[in-house]
Parts: sequence; C-alpha cells; structure tokens
Amino acid sequence: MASKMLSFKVRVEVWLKEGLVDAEGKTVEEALNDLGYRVSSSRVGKVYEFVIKAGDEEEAKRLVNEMCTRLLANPVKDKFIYEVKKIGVQ
Amino acid sequence: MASKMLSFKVRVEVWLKEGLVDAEGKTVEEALNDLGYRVSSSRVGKVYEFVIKAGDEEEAKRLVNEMCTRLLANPVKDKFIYEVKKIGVQ
Amino acid sequence: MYNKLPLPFELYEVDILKASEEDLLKISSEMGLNLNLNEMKAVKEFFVKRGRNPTDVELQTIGQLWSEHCRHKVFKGLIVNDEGKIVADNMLKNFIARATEEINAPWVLSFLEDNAGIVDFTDEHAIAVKVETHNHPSAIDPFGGAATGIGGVIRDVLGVWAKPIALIDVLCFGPLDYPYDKLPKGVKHPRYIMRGVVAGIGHYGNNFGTPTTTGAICFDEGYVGNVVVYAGCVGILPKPKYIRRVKPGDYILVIGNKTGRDGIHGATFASADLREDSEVSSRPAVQIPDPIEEEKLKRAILRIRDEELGSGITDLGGGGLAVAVVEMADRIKGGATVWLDKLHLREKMSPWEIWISESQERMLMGVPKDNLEKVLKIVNEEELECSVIGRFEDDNRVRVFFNDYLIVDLDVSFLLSPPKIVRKARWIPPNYDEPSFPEPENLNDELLRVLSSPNIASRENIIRTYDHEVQGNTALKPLHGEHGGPNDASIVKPLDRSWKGVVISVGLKPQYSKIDPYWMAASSIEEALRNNIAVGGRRIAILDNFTWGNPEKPDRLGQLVEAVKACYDFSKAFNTPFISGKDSLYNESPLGPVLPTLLITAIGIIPDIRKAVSLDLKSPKNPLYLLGLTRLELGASEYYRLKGFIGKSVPKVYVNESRKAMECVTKAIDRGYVRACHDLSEGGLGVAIAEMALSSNYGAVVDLSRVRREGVSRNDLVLFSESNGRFLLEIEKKSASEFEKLARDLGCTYSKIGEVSSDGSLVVSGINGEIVIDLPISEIRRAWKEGLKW
Amino acid sequence: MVIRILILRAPGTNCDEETARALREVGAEACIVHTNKLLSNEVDLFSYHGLVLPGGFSYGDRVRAGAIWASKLKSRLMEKLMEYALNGNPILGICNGFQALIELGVLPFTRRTDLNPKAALAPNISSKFEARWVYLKCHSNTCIFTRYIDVNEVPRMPVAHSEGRFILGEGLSGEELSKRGQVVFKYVKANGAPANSEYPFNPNGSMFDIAGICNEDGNVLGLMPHPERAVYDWQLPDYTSVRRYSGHADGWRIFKSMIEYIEEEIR
Ligand SMILES: Nc1ncnc2c1ncn2[C@@H]1O[C@H](COP(=O)(O)OP(=O)(O)O)[C@@H](O)[C@H]1O
Ligand SMILES: [Mg+2]
Repeated sequence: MASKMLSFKVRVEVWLKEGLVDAEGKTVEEALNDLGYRVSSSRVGKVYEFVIKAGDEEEAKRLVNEMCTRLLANPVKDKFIYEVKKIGVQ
Repeated sequence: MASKMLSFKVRVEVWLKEGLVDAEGKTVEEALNDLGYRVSSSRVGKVYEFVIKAGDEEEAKRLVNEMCTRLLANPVKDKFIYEVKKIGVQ
Repeated sequence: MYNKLPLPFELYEVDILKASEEDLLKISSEMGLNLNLNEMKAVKEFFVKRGRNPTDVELQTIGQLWSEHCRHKVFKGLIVNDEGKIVADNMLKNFIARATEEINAPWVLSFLEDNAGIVDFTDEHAIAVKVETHNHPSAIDPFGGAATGIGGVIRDVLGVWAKPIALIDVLCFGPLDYPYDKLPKGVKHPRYIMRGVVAGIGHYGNNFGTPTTTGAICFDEGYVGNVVVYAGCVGILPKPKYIRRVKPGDYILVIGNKTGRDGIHGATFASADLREDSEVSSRPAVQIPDPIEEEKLKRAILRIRDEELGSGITDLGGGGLAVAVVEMADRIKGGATVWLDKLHLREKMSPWEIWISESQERMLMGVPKDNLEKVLKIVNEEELECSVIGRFEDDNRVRVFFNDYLIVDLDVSFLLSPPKIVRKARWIPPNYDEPSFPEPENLNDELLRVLSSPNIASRENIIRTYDHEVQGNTALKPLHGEHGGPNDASIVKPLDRSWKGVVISVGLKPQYSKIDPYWMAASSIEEALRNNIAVGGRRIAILDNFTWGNPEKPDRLGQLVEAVKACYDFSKAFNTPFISGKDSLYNESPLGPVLPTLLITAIGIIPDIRKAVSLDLKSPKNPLYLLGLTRLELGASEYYRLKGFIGKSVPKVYVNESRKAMECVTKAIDRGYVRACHDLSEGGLGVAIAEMALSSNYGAVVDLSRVRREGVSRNDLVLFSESNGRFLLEIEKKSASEFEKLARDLGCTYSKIGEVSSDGSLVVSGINGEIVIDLPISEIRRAWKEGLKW
Repeated sequence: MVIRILILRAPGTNCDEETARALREVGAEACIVHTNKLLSNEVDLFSYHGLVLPGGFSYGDRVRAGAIWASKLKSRLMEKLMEYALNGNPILGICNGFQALIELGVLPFTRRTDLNPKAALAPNISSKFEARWVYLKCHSNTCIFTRYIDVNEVPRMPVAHSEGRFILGEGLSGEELSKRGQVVFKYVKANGAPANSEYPFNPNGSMFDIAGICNEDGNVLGLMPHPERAVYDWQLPDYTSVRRYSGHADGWRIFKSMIEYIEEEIR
C-alpha cells in the first residue's frame, strides 16, 4: 500500500432485471395516474453514491464491479450500471 | 385534449437532503468497509423512470416537478432532480 | 424427439413410444423433468397403454407431480442396507404417521394430510400449523428466498382456511467470521446471506402483519455452502369453517398474483446443459415476494370463509397449478377440466410454463356455481385479480385445454403413484475421542466466552427487526422485559373472549448429529417439549422438518434413517404426536453436505395466559431448584466447540426422568409455586443461570456441590454439560417445601442449588466449596448482548 | 346513542383489528372500512364521530411510508377530510396512519394555506426496523387524546417501524410547537429523563425526541408508538414479572380520552 492512492467518486444504479415484477414501479404508476398524470412503464431503482480509494481507475472499476456483485446487487435478479470519476490524490 | 400529445421519458432521482443523516448510506458504507473496501461519503437514493404524456416539453417538466412535490419526494426531507426527454408522438 | 405441433401456441409432442432407455434419460434431462430411468420407463409404459405420445405439458405435469418435493419419494421409498436387507419401508407412514396413529390423540384434528396440521383449541376454534424449508431459494437470493419462504408457509395456513397469527423462523448460517478466500466460487459469504435472509423474513412478516414470535439461529461450518431457512406459520380457524366439500361441477378459481415465469425449473428445451453441479437437483429461478398482495389475499379468503362461499381451498406452491389441481381433484376422488388460457398472466408464456409456474401470492379455490358472483365481488373489493380456470369433474381424469385444444389428458391416480424408489443406507458411527484438557482456573472468563459465542449470545439485533407484536396478541414475547431476556417459548392469545394461549417453541440440535443423528433427533424433540413446558405449555403437538444431504449417498441416508427412527421412538415415548412436517433433501455444495438438521416445532396450549412463566428472576431470597440429573455429556457441546473439540459423549434422552421433570414443572406452575423457569440447553447450567439473572435486575448465588450429578467431577464440566431433561426454577420461598414434596412424590431428581440475590452479581461456588465464578450481572449481560455482532 | 368510529384501511394496513378492539374496549362501535369505499362515496365520513388511521404498511410503504395512501386520499377526499378535521372531529393516526397524516399535511397544521407537508418521518437512524417498548412523556394538556394522561406522566407503549424519525420543516421550531401544546409525546428514559436522542430510548432519531404531535386545535393526533398494543396489562413486555395488574395498560387511556371527548364535546 506504499503506492499513492487516488480517490474516485462512484455512482451505482441497481435495477430489477426486465421481466421481473417491479411491484413498487406498478404502485407508483397507479398512484400517479390517480393523481391525474398520464404515466406508464414506471420502474424504480436504487442509486448509490460514494467515494472509494484505489490505485488507478482500472482498479477502482474492478473494485466497484466486485462490490456490486458481492453486496449492492444480486446478479440473479438485478442489473447494475456504474460510473467512476477521479476526484483527486491523497 | 384535442391537441396532439407527446411522450416523454422521465428520470427522477430522490435523495435525502444534505444535513440529514442518511442512515441507509451509512449502513452500506459500513458493510462495504467490512468487506475490505475503503469507502466513504456513501449516500443512497431512489430513481424512478417512467413515460409521461404531455403537450410539450415545458408542460412535461412542470408536471414532473409537481409529481415530485406531491408524491415522489417530501420536500421537508428530500431533494430531487429530474430529466425529461422526448421520445415520440402519439 | 420433439415434434412441434402446428398450433397458434407452443406445444410439442414428445416421441416417447419409440424412445430407447438412453432417449428416455435424455428427455428427462433436456426437459428438466428430473426423473430417473425407472420412472421414465413407467411413464413410457403408461403412454404405450394409451397408444399415443405425450405432449410436453403432460411430461412436465408428471415431472412436477413425481418430484421429490411433492411426493416425498425418499421418505416413502424402500430403504435397504448393504446386504440388501430392508431397514425401512415408507418412513413417512411407518415411523412418522405411525407414531401419531398409535398415540391417537382425540385433539389432533388433521395430520400429515392437508396443507397444515390442525389441533383442537377451544370449543369453537382450532389451531393450524405448518413449517417449510426454503434453503435452495435462499442460497440463490437470500432476501427473496427467505421472504417467499414466509409467504409460502402463510399460504399453507390460509390453505386450511386459517388466519395466520404467528410466524416462526429458524435459520442456520456458516460462521460470520468465515474467511472470504476459503469460499468456493458461487458460494456467498454467511454475512451476506444472513443479512439478506433476516431482512427478507422481516420484510414479509412485517408487511403482511403477522407477528414473528419464535425462532432460532445456529452457526456452524456445515452451513457455509448450504444455508438453512425454515419458515413456519401458526393460524387459527373456527372449526365449522374448515370446509372441504368440493363437488363435481364446482368452479376452479385462481385468485391473486398474475402468473409469470417465476420459479419455473431451470431447464428448458433450449438449455440442455444442466446439472454441471450435479449435487444440486434444481435451481428454481428467483421469486419476487409481494407481501401486500398476500395481505389482500388473506382478507379475501377470510371473508369468503366466513360467508362459507368456497367449497375447498389450497395454495399454489411447488409445481404450481399442475400439482394443486391434481391434488385437489384427488381429495374428492374426482377429476378436473382446466381452461388454461383463461388464467391471468403477466407475460406471454407457453402452456407448460403456465401450468407449472410457481408465481407467488396465488391461491386455488373451489367455488360452487351459485356462489361465484359473491366470491368475485369480494375479490374485487380487495383489489385482487382472479380467473375461473376450470371445473371439477367426477371422473378420475385431469384434462387441460388451451384455446379449446386438449393438451393434457391424464389419470389422477397415475399422477399420484410414482414407482417406489429403492435406496441404500449405511450408518457408520464416527469415532471421536473424549477430549482431555486441564480444568481452566478462571471460570469467569469461560462463562463470558460461552455467553458471547454467536450460538448463545442475544438475538436481539435480529428479533427487533421483526414485528413480534402486531395483532396485539403476543402475551409472552421472544424478548422479555427491559433487558430482552430469552424466553423459552412465546405465547399468543388469539381469541378476545378466552384466556387460552398457543405456546410456540422449537428444538434444534444439529451439532449433535456430528456424533449421532439418533440422539440429535431425540434431543431436538426433548428440547422443543421442555421449552414449551417451561413457560406453562402442555398437550403438545410437534412438527418435523428435515434438512439433509443427498439421499442417493448411503451415508447421508443412513444418518436420516437413524433420525427418523428417533422421531418415532420419542414421539411415542413423550406421547406427543406429529401433525405436520417436511423434508428438504439434496442440500449439497462444493463444501459437502449440509450438517444434518432436524427442526422440531412444538405447539402447546396454556389454559390461562396469566399463569405464563418467564425466565427472569423475580425476587431475592427465593430458592433456585435444578430438576434432572447432570451427566458427563459434553459431546458436541458449545463448551467443547469453543475449545476446539467435538467429543464423544453426546447428550442422550432418558425418557422416564425427563417426563417426570416435565410433569413436575407443569404441576408446580399450575399450583403457583414457580416464579421463573428456564430449560438447560446450549451452555448448560452456566448459561441458564446467567440468562435468568441477566434478564432481571437481580443476581444469584449457586453451589455446584449441590448439583445432582453422575460421573462429572469438574466444575467446568458441571457448569457446561448439556444433559437433557433439566430445568432451572425459581420457586416462591413460601412454597419451597410444597414444591419439594411434589418433586419427591413424582420421583423427580431435584436439588436446591442456590437462591436469588439482590446484590447484582452471580456467585458460584465449586464442588469443593471454593468460589469459581464471581461476576457482576452487568458484565454478564454485556458479554451476552454483544456476542453476535453483524 | 352509540359512538361510531371509522377505522380506515388500505391494502397492507394490518393493525386495524386490534385498533377496533381497543375502541370497543372503551365502548365505541368500530367500523373497519376500505379506503376505496370512502373514495367512492359508498361510505360517508361524516356519519362517524371519529376517524382512526391505523398502523401497517399501506400499499407496501412504497415510495415512502404513508405516501401512496396519502396521495390516494389527497386525490379524492382532501376537502372532506379537512372539513371533518376543522369541525373538531377527532382523528388519530397511529404509526403508518401518522405517516399518512404527515404526508397529507393535516399534521402538524390543519389550518393552513398550502398543501405541502411541513414535517416528515424519515428512515430510522439505525436504518433498521425497530420493534421495542419505549417510554413516552406527555407534554400536552390541550390535546384531546390525553385527557386521561397527565402532563409529565410517563406512559409505556411499543414502537414497530422503520420510518419514524420525525423531522420538522425549515423555519419551524420545536419550541413553537411545544408552546402551542402540539408536542404531545416525547421519547424519554424509564425515569422520565429526556432521551436526548440517545438510542434506543429515542428509537429512531426523531428531532426533539418527538414521538407524537397534534394539530393546533388538539383534535388530530399522530404518533409512532402503538397504543392499541398496550390496552391490556397482559400485553406488557414484563407482565409475568410485575404482578401488579390493573387490567389496562397505558394505551387504553388514549382511546378512553378520545371517546370521552366525543361524548362531552361532539355528541
Ligand atoms: N417429512 C415429513 N414429516 C411429517 N409430515 C410430513 C413430511 N412431509 C410431508 N408431511 C406432511 O404431509 C402433508 C402434505 O405435505 P406436502 O405435500 O409437502 O404439503 P405442501 O405441498 O402443502 O407443503 C403435510 O401435512 C405435511 O406436513
Ligand atoms: Mg400446500
């Protein structure tokens, strides 16, 4: 760990895979239509934002991908996308 | 309603306001650190995606803003951001 | 071999008439039927007699109905030893059911037959109970798997027209500090699994609105590759409303969720590549839980029940519509016609998928023509969807149509009688030594270490994420009082106009199966009973839930036979009938088989919940009595485990002693002698007294030399022996002599081993009179409360 | 004449039956009615003396706890509901019902001009569901629901929720609410000392330790704890230890107060 560590700002979005029932999405859609809006195809997901330390962008991406499969998403039912942006040296 | 209606793809993100403890963000951060990642400043939000019908982009934005304050966010604790993109004519 | 028929929907004819043995196996595997050669031959024979080939839907129907999950083939099969001699024939009938039949208790209203077991409660009401396993789904998706486990077992209880009043969750995980780098590929870390499972159970129970009152959690290396999730549900129903009078002509309704591709077994025609991990028999796709949908279902079902509009009901569980329709038709010794295209769907699916989909939150109901309109109105008011998909018939045939085209035409009796399987079993006891290590000098540290072991420490962090009081009827709670003491059982008072309570407890001793599965099972039964009796329960019925490894391996099956034998022996010996249960076999992972695990759930009653006894010490100077004999029985004990040993001397069950102790406790409670009571289990006497004290604001003084013991002469071993049959009681001081007389009259081994103290510490003197433990209760409480960090 | 109370339910409401039992225990007739029946005017709110929004997970607490329920009521019942409240009819929101009243903007202020919520119930600081008994201190002598509870008394009730962290909107102060008698219950320690945000006495991280508030007129109360689970002494978590039974527990007094108010002021 002697090498210099960089900080990266990470954004992860986790969505239920297509084909699985998104009950929350359905409820939201109904409620919005009740309120008089003409809404369809509603889906609900989660966003995570955090800062991570890594040696370089490659590593940061690898780590984030790992975190997604190990904790933030369940690859069996979720799909996820992420972005990693360098924010500075430590 | 005689006038032609357009469809817009909408994305809304809802986050707890800065200054309020984001308990879920904290829990995720702890769990990620448990797993050996060096993560900080973690926050968790919700994303909604849906399609809405409106006369034009102005109207679509106005409607989405309204939906956010009426249902998707509670302005006392939440902040929200949204994007509206035209996807076609009906 | 598959011939697509020229129809506007997907249907294949499968050429089985000309299939060779090899072809038969290929069909079974390509279609994901999971049938062996013998079974496939029986299928072929059936169609040869019919003189036609089956459709894919028919083969899938047979695959589902003949599955291990639905037919309990191992439990009903023939089991032989290495010499080919029969060791068991139909264990379900000849061990489990036989015990219940021989006991022949008049208060058992329905057992091992309907969706849930049913026992008498009051003049008007009965109690229904079911416990399920949901291991495989929870391994794949801990949150969804555990949640749908709860959802599924709730539907079993709704499936006997009962209202759910309590939930049970019993969970086994790998050690939370298991090294990540030792995990085989594809196996998730116990921490991740536990977080998901606990959240899933809380999510479903809390949203659905039934209190999760009872459970257990166990950690062992044997669960790293195979998480174990038991989900149970207790319900109540007015006896006259237990309606099962479906008649030919009654409509078949499916109420609830839209049907989609959930839980359809992994294999399709396209993906021929299955079973690369050959120990795992099926990998149902994930199921998405929706407790609110089920809450609506509950409302509708209870309204339909109260107005007596339905003629029969069952849940849609494993095997989906195929299994539910056939089993319901069989109940009336009749048949059914189904119009499969009428079902409300979420997506476009082929007929076989619709027929066996395991979409959650759906129920099947029989409704007489005249009541249809009223049922539909209720369903509508509860914002549920519903389809009339068929009609019951008086022949023994199940016929399924899709767009008026006949796609299934099978005999009900054929579907319910798969060829009997024959399996080999071998039981070779392991050869462990009794460990020898010096007696530790400081038992303070030993006690604190045992108390903070994850297997013993407080479960408060988990239990408080479950709503255990919704419905407002939880009279004795899983967490007692201010300090969250670990009560032995919980009590629910389900009726406003009666003081009667339902007492719910469990017994779980999987560690003991490392030494001997027979005594593991015996101990589990005995512990479940003792837990129940400790709070005032009686007239106890039990449920068995097995989680085992691959029964095709003789050693696994050998252990299973041992455990099943014990089930018969001790159910009979304690006069406690089995009313329901379930087995989950094939729990294997790259790390080997699951630790053989038997959950015993005990359902007792207490005539008046105001007489319930909790474990916390109540007032200083009251004497403490130990019932039962302490033996040198530390094999697979928590104490040995923490020292790195297994040992040999697994606790046995001495029925006579045990029954006397139980009778003594019940009588003493009824006569008002007992202020506090706790059973001795993991961690033995040391943990029991510590838990009683830490649950209260008092302390205790205990003298180990007064403990009635046999063959134990070391303080640590007396303190941590896990001998069965023991209770620790706080007796009202003024009743002490009456209590002793009662114990003597019953011929019960008892001894006054100390008393409640007011100075807030636990002081234990050893066999030779020296002080071996002196600890402030606050420190004991901290160790116990902080042991299970996650 | 009997006192009739409407208990409103929605899909996922799951504390309606025990709430009805609590009301019957104090002599009222409790009618459990589906929200849709009110929205469709099949049932008239004004034919009831009081309204209770019970606990549960209405519509699965999707979006936010109580948000969907509130939006359904907002879309078709808002004016009636306001009129009902302003007429002085008692309205009680328990747990999910409290969340809905906050989302509706009926609490903390029923008399107001704009429709936006002025408070929120955010996810618990522990980020977990919390089921535990808490001690409350009563701070209001104007709220009609505490006629049977004296100021500074310390009643005990269980909470069971994951979104109960009370947050007051910008520009509003707790003191101001307090002064007007709108802070009805605060979380405290067993001896009545302030919880001062300390977990688990304040189980969710609520601002000013607020557990329950009422409107300006004192006839609308919302609280996170469940009084309907503390109606009888046998529901207490240490019932077997105390052996000092009175028949009823503290939650009973809230329902009793409600009914007495109706008897004296409304009927
Ligand atoms: N191993 C077992 N021990 C005791 N009872 C069992 C066992 N397996 C099944 N049963 C009982 O047989 C009946 C039918 O079981 P099953 O078909 O598994 O029900 P379901 O499909 O509704 O879960 C139930 O009452 C169940 O409890
Ligand atoms: Mg069933």
